[in-house]
Amino acid sequence: MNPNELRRMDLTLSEEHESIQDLFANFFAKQSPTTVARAAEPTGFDEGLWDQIVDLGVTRMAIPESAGGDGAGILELTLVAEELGRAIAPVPLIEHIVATRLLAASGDSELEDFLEEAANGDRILGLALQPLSGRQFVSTAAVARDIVGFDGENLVIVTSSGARAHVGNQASLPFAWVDPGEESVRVVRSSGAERLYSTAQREWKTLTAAALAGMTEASLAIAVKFVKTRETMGVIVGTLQGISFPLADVSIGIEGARNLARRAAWFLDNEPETEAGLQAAAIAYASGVAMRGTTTTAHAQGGLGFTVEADASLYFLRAKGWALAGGSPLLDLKTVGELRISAVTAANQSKERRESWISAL
Amino acid sequence: MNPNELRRMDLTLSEEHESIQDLFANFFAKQSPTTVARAAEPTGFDEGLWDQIVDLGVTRMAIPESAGGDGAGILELTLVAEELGRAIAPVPLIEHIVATRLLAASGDSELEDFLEEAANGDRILGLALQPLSGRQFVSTAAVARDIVGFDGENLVIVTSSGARAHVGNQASLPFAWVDPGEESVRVVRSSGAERLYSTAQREWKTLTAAALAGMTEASLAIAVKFVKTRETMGVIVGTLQGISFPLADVSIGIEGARNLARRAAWFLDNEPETEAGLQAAAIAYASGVAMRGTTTTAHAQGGLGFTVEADASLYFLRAKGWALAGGSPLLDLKTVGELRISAVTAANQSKERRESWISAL
Amino acid sequence: MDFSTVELDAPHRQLQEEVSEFVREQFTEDAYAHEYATGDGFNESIHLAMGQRGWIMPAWPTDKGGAGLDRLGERILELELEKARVPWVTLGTTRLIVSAVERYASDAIRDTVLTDVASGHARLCLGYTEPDGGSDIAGAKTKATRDGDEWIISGSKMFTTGAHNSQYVFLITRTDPDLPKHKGLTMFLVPLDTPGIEIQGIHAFSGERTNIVFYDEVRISDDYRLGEVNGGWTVLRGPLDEEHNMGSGEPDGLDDPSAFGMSFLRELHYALDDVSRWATTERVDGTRPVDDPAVVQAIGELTVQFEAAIVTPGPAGRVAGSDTLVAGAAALLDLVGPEALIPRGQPGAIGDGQLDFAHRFAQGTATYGGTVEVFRTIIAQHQLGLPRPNYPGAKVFRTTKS
Amino acid sequence: MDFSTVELDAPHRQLQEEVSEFVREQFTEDAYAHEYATGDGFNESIHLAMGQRGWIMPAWPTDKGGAGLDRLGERILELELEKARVPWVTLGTTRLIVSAVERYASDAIRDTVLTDVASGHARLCLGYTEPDGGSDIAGAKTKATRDGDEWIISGSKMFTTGAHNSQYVFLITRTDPDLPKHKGLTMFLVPLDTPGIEIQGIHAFSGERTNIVFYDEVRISDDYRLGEVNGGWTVLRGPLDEEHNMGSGEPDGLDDPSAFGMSFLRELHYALDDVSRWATTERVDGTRPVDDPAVVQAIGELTVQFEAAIVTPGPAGRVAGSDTLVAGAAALLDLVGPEALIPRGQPGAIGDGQLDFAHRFAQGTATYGGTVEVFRTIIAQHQLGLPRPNYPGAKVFRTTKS
Repeated sequence: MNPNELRRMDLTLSEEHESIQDLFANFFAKQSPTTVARAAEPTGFDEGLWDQIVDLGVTRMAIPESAGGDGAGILELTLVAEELGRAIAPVPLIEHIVATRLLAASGDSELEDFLEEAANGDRILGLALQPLSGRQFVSTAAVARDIVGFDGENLVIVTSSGARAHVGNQASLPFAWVDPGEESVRVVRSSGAERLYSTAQREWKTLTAAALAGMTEASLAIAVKFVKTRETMGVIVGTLQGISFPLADVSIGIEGARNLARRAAWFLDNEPETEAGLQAAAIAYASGVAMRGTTTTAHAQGGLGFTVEADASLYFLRAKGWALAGGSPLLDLKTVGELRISAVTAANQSKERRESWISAL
Repeated sequence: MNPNELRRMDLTLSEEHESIQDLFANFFAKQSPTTVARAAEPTGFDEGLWDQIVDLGVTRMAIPESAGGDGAGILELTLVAEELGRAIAPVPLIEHIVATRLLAASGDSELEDFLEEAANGDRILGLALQPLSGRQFVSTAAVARDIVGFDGENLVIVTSSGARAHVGNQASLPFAWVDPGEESVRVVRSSGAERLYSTAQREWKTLTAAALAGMTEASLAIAVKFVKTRETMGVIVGTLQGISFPLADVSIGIEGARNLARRAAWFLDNEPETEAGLQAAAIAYASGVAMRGTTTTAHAQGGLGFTVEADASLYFLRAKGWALAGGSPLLDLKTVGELRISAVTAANQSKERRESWISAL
Repeated sequence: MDFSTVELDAPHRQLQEEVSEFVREQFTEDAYAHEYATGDGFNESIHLAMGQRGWIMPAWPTDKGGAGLDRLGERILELELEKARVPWVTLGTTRLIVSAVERYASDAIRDTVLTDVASGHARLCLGYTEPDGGSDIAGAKTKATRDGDEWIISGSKMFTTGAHNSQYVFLITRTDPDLPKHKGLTMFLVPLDTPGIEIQGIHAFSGERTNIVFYDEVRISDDYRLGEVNGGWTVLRGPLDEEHNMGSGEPDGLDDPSAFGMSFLRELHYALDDVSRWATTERVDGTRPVDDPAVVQAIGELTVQFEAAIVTPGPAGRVAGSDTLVAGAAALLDLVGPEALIPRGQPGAIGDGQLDFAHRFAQGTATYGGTVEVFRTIIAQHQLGLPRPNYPGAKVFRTTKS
Repeated sequence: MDFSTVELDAPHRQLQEEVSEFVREQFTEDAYAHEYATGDGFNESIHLAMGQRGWIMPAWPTDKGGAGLDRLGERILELELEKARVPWVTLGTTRLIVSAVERYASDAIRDTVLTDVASGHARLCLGYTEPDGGSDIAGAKTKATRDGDEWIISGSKMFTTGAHNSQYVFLITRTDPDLPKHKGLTMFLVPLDTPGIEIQGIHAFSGERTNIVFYDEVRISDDYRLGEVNGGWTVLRGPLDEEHNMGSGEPDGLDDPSAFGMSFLRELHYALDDVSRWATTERVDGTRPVDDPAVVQAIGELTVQFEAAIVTPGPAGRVAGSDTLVAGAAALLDLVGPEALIPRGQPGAIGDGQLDFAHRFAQGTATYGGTVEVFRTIIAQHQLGLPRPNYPGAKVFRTTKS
């Protein structure tokens, strides 16, 4: 963002946003306490929770009205994703939503029934988060039989004949290997497949960034509660700057991560061609915050935070996996860097700068 | 380093080392208090100090015995460099020493008189720290008329007809632009020029890393002294973990930086082909420590540390410049990375690993 | 949630043009050279010209010396000035104190001061920190003693930025050393031309100038007292909270999420612009930095940090702004190498020396308006609800060291 | 200063071969699988086999159950075991306590315990931390009450790693709650088969197992007391200082600069090996990660951190070891992407799951043997000479919360 541009920077939520937030905060708090995430290990899927989410209408909420959905924007969905992250809810909701939107956007009329099953939640869709040029390690593929992806030319749906073997992973995500060479591949008819897929990737990054912000905040809350009462040397641990400052830093990071994800969402909804690197920036930043945040908050509990019994461990173990599911965040940094450099070289800002180079003293 | 190799890891100094250390610690403490560094701004050269250093024999100490010197090793010189760094002494000693050794190693018999003048300290030599493929910004060139470098094929001495214009810089180093296309260039006769130049670069990195460690330690001492007595809210500032922990981290970094530089020096002296990335590692690490260290210690004094009057500012301003004089430390990281990767692929360690992959629980 | 471009109606477009024209005319090369040389954060001629247009207190009605601007108008004015980097420090301290003057000044001085502020003839500066006091403002030892209708003030204050260009200092003094620490304080608006005041310049390595101000038996009328005797903490809290919270009240998206943070991050923005240009420039050997994916990645990483920091609000944004600039400027110097050390005006400077400047400037941002440690404490206690440490001197005032 | 390869004479070469052969024979696939499954840090059969060879206390003379090894011999033994990652945790705690037993145990038990330690039949574990006690070891509340020639112990201890494979626990107890905190403590070497002791496993997410141990009116003879009554802090200081300083006394370069640090960093070394191999492996699209300079630079950066951390001595090295591993493992996962999440034995695991393991294991290193905060405090106070904070509970023992 150019800080000299006259744009609004309004980070407040509307009443409608707040009611979405409340609804899902309550829903996940009630239906997906950490015991649910624990019980869903190691596959990372709770079918009962999935059904409830479907009943709530979330899988339909995100589909454009033209395709029979409620036409919610990505910004509304970030609010859902934050709460899902806070509850580390074991459902592949983000991928399912993004994959459904992607297929809906393709306009392939032969997919109508398929899409209806996805909107119903009867058919869980997964998402290949990198172009499918061969075997790929896909975060949803042990639960979703149908993996939506991009083969370099077309959108495709890769479907396994049976359930794919779950590959254990520290994040307890439903990872499995997907191999288009050995599974059934359906080509989706659409124009601009590459652009559509790129939008889907950006939607996934944005929503996952929001989920990571929510996850980190829940993790921080555990630590704060702990250090408020725990004593050492006759003082409350939370009064020691060696503890309180790192927790403050986590809090600072969460605020930035959450707002950056929301900002990235707003641009997707309103000006998708503007600031096109924001979604990559959002997940790269949220990824770092989640790692530092869950590490710091687990450590704030000393040895306890390192035990399987402690809920802090659930957050720590998921932070890396959720962030990496789409690939190395270093690729996102490169995307952001390329866009930053080309923005400068494209706009000849030399005139503005000549006038404005004045010390900020 | 492979931690499973049976090598000694003896970090203690011999008595001879300790007397070198004492000698130079005393010398610089007496002859180069911070007032000398201040007075030498902005050029960064104090001729009187230079003459005293020459009288002490340092410019001859580092020359091989075969070339009429005392044949000190790089390890001994790191001890000198640490003390020079501690005093932020305004003399281009490291570059002069390395350049002299480089010319001595060339074996060019026509340089005999030239080398004697360098050993005498009458002729100050500078060093082009990157291959001279064109104009270069050289940290010593405003003081040293003769810049020793490597033009891609041969060692060269680039000499300006008059004094070069000093280019102001935050580090108050005697930087100037050197242009072999516009200055007189003498080709040094030697075989293996590229290897000799590479050794010179590694020597410079090692000694500069040591100087940065010394500089950071002096900076830390200022902060420690300050926070030991300063009060806030009725407590000594240095008892607050928000202050004491960052200072402890600086101290940790200094210990590593110093020992890594010494270790890099030992390998240059004894097994120059082994662990060939250590010198690049040493300066890259010391560079980071010096930056974080001088930043942290300046900030430990609050607003005072940000003022020109505070000695902390002298250290902060020099830290970046000393580290960058040889080029971006990111290039050093790449060098280290390449060597690390090729070490693994060269040695087929698969057998060892098959036997040894056992949880460290 | 709204990040859209603000569409301007005709009057606002006209204002924008007017301010832009004003900056071009007023902020001359000479004015720039003066600012670079002095580090004053102030230019009297520009300040007075702004006063003539009502732009010192732009939201005030014209009959009070303002320009009657609405919030959008204020934003336009602010952005045009900031964009050009018109010196703002003394303008900033002046505005910060105005509401305390409105609320607490005596009838004898209030109207004069406010009128002079609006016209630009009166500038105000902050007299908080003491030479050995650090962040503990409430530990002030500068003494004010009542003498009939007058007060006698003795002591000294550090970091009174802009004092040499100001007419008044918003001064915190100790009027009762026997009361608990926060209760024995009284605020004054002290005219800086009063005998017994000596201002000495202090220079930061960023080039900025601040001051130490000595008060030697300075005698002022009780008219200059702000608020109650021993009620100074209440008076000071307003400006202090404003400085510490730095949030806007209005949900119209016209304020920066963290004003302080954004003012720091603007320097990183410019530095990233310059490094991006550097990256696409050929070196002597014909290569370009941008051909190295590691360079692109590094620029991307700093851009990510920047984008997150600018949407980090309030106190968090103040810390994020400083941390991001400090780390970012150092990283950019590492990326570019030795040419990044060259300051403005020297041969070979990159981006007119912006990298060199940003790196030096960055260090002060960790202290301005309260250190990052003060703000981390605020976040820990007020946002996370962690308990307050029980420091012996938090409540009690002691003049002797233990 | 000496970093040279150690040249071995014939007896040492023979020892090296002997240990290497021992490891190959003893540390079977089954033994490995057992360790991976349990996280015990102990293998009884290997431990007893080591005892038979005198390798539990290798420097002890053979008539005391040792192997009479010199320092080089000890180093050879240690390196061969570490290289193969033979479980070492319970061996480590046992050795740590031995000198306190030698010095402070009663005649009645000393020789038996030491003989059994050397043969491998007695293993010792540390009973320091309490469930709500954290790093404040001297704040122990587990109570020992004298009853004639016996003591009755009640309380509980957290993180008594290896208790389920040990015969004795080196237990810190409170014997006088009215004395100042450090003065009311007494140490015991409590046989773990005494009635009233209950050991419950606690599992770390690295896969490691530790224990909580409950003491319910555990009755032991006074023979098991170590040192004076209420003189426990002196007894404990030896092992604790050894754990905290972690330096060697001898200047022969045969000790790691920081033993703890090196044991952490070995995991980073293996992870860097694996990532280096990964970097030179072709992907499905035919590219190799190493073709991207940013990947090379990232590996270089972590190597630099590793090389510095392994030469950082003592307490500093313990902090550097943990910090470097924690940050390094996370960075390696980011570099590699999702495949790095796959653990040992699962299809597609990189380096047999070393990346996944290093990342999980790393988190515990910030706590082992005292948190990094404890060690930063030691560095601040003992190396930098900063004053000790005046915490209310530093000297006084209080059983009630304020």
